[in-house]
Amino acid sequence: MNRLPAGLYQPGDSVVHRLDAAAKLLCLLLLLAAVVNTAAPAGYGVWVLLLALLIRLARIPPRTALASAAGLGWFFLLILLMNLCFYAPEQAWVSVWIFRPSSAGLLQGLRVAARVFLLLVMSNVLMVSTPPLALTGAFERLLSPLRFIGVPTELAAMILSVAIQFIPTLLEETDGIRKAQTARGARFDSPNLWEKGKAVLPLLAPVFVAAFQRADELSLAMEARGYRADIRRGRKKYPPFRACDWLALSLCAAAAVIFIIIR
Amino acid sequence: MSVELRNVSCVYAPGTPYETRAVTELSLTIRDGEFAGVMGKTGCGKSTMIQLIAGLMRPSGGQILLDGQDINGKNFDRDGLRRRVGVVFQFPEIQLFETTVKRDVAFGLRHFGWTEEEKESSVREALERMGFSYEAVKDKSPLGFSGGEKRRLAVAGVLAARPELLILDEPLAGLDPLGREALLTLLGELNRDGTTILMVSHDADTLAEYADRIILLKDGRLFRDGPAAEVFADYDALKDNGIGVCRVREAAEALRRRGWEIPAGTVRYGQLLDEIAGRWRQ
Amino acid sequence: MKEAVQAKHLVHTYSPAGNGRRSLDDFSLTVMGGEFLAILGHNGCGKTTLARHLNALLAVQQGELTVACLDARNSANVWKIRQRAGMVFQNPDNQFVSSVIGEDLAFGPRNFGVPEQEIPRRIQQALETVGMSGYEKRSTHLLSGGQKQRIAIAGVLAAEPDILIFDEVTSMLDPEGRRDVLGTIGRLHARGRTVILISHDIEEAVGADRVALIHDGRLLAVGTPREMFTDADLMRRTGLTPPLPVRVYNDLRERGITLPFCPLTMEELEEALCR
Amino acid sequence: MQTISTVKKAILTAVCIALCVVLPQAFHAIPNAGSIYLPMHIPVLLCGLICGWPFGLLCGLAGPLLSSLFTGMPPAAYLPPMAVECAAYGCVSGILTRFVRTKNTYADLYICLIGAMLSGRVIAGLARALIFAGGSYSMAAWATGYFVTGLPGIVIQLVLLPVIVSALMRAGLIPARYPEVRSDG
Repeated sequence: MNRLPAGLYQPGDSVVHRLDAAAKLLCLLLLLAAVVNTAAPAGYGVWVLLLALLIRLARIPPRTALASAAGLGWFFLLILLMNLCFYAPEQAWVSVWIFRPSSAGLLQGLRVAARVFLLLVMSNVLMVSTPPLALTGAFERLLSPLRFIGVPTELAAMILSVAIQFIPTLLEETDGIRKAQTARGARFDSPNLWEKGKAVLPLLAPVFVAAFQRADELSLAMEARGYRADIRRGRKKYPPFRACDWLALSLCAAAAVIFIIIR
Repeated sequence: MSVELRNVSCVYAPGTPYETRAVTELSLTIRDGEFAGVMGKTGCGKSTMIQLIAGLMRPSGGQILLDGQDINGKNFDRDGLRRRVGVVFQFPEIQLFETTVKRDVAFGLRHFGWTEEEKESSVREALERMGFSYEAVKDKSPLGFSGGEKRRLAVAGVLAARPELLILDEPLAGLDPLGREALLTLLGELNRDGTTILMVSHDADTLAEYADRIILLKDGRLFRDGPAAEVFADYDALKDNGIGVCRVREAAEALRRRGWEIPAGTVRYGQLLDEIAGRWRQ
Repeated sequence: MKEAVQAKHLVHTYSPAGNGRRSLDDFSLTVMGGEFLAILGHNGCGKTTLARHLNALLAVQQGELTVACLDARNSANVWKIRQRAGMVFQNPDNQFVSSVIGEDLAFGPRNFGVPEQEIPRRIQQALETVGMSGYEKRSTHLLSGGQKQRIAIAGVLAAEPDILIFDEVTSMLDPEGRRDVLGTIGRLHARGRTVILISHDIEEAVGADRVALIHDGRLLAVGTPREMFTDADLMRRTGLTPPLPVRVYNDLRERGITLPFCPLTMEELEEALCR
Repeated sequence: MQTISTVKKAILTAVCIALCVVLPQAFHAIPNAGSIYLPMHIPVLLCGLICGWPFGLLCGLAGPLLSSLFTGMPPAAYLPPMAVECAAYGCVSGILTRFVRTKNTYADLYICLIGAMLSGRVIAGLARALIFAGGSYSMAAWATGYFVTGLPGIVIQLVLLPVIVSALMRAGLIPARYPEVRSDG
């Protein structure tokens, strides 16, 4: 049971699966920029087609790809209503208390909802086609230039790597503590708000104490292995982008440029 | 308290790629007042079995009966189960969290409807059983003690409820010889006073010495079940199936190979010594 | 052969005022290069405090200590000492910095400034030594306890230390894991490494060159396993249970049977009884 | 006062980030607990309090991110506002803990926590309003709404965090904030 959770990732062997995670993340950012800058309704039609193509390429079942957006129906409704009622108060049809619905608002609401939908499905395709570990690595890689403005990116990367390494251990340990306290008669729920807080203490306090103990031991082990926060260590080498990564990047960049110019 | 497993199966994460059968069609009975040792390789289903008996997990099939009552049945008293069955998990010291030893040891007693005096006397008894002076430790923080002491405090927290069935998962791991000795003596005493004990351990010598019987699991199924003398009789065949080193048995076996007539069921140290002394005098 | 470790009159206390209980008290010990020394004592006797001195994780408060001919009192030597004397800890889950084995093994060499192109060779060699070649790309959390501990050993080996300190490395493992790890330690000693094994399990020390017994922060005695384990009085004072053959010898003597010699191993017990 | 070394702060931050992934999963097993307890906030606040603002900030950003990547919760749509909110908690609690010194550990704790939780909720409300409401004057409404619905969570966290901090101090895992005046010498 001591397993690192895989999030939404589903193993596969498609072109999209095989792209470098950092390249994929960059592609996503480019596509997001393009989507946000799309104004014409026809543009959104094009996007839906492109998205269908992408899902096809990634060989992800459409149901999986759309799953993240499907559960958010009420959320889209909310976006629509908010924009409908508040976006353009000066062109309102009627005015009820603070609500001032307008057709410009309706259009804007549809636009925002479409954007959010596209963003969600696109990021979902990324998460379904890339292992979480590779994605974390991609974040590290893309953020590593921040070291030039004095951000300790290597330290941050080390912290992330240690954090991931601890996830399965702590998951198992937390589950063990929950069971141990249940066996001792702990009940983690209570109707009263103040008591509710205290009810989870038998779980939370030991989890933190155990986790901090582990941190203590690991930091000692790291020092024993020669770690020093104050010196530069050899930097992690990332594999260079391959031809297909560059191709994907240039396609996305082209899309971004086109959509931003045409709007 | 008697325990009966009837055809119990347990599957983790059913229907996912990670589906694992932890326990398969397990049937066994532990009699009231018995001291049973549970052995098996890591991942053989020992932990799942004790969690099922303690009612911390639901089986996917079969029944678990405590004193003849199905613990997953509709009318079963779950709160009573928590009181009557005590579980000492592996490295139980991490479960300590209260501000004082007294509060921590009394934690399990909150829902029993006991009076303050009853609680206090139970806490006092549990702490003294574990070798602490009640007055000296009751107001201290349980988190400030040393590793071995914390282990004893955690066990006291389980004993305070006066369980009829005590389940222990590797209670000796990490203890030094003095700590082991003290804990084992206590378990022996509790067992004599009528507590049924179910102890998971890799330590074959210890279980041979203390347990009335050994339950050996393999791949989630019952593999061997009987007194240590019987189960360890085909020691060499079992070595790769999760029986740890039993030195007494190894010594006896070595002497048998040399032509000594020592019974194959020699698994306790005293037994071995008697046999050797007996043979030597001849 | 040169001394790997030389401790003279070490004193250490954890309370800041320096007046608390002494975890190490006038502790002197010499470990020769290439030796397999086992340090035994019950929990809280000062074993771990000693181990942390040997790796410069604790600074010398009083007394002298040289590790691999480096003076531990000189703070400039701290990093050199850590490179020469590697340490493996008790809990296999609290020693990894990455969930990818290869990344974790590269940690030590990178810290010690080993050139990047040299690191893959070191990783290969370390994995080969612990018998886990081909595990670079695997994930740490899918390993068994014994395998984790062997990877932890490989992580220390990748820095190529001369002295290896094992602080209760088997106490959280199952019998199988324990056997694997002890086998690995034995192999490392056979290949010429200085091994310092800290434990409270006497059976692990039977194969050592020498055994040091610690009690209340003091060195009680040091000598061959035979000298130490057959001394009933010494065993009682340290709170340790002697190995089974020695117990048999002692208990038979109490029953009026004296074996020709005191056996230490199972083979010797057979020998002593079947003469 | 003892201080914590950078290495140890880094690793404490790492476990706090890991707990941001683990705790919501654990609370999942307790019926309808996740939405009330907001379990991800606890390690972030703690990280800020113990390790200071840069580490708290990292924990607040990385915790929700890793949780989203490894467990799918929060879903991508909620990740940006949640990361902003948690980053604010970690950062503000870290800054406050440096400047608030009342000579009483618990008074300090409560001030830092309340300060961090209030500002975090306001910032999160603003972030959501900015992202989703297209920047109209409904922003204030969003922010207040978010703030009010978060109140029970604030109460619960005020109960939990001081106890956890005190447990960590008693276990000797983090240094006491003020040198203890011991009566027993």
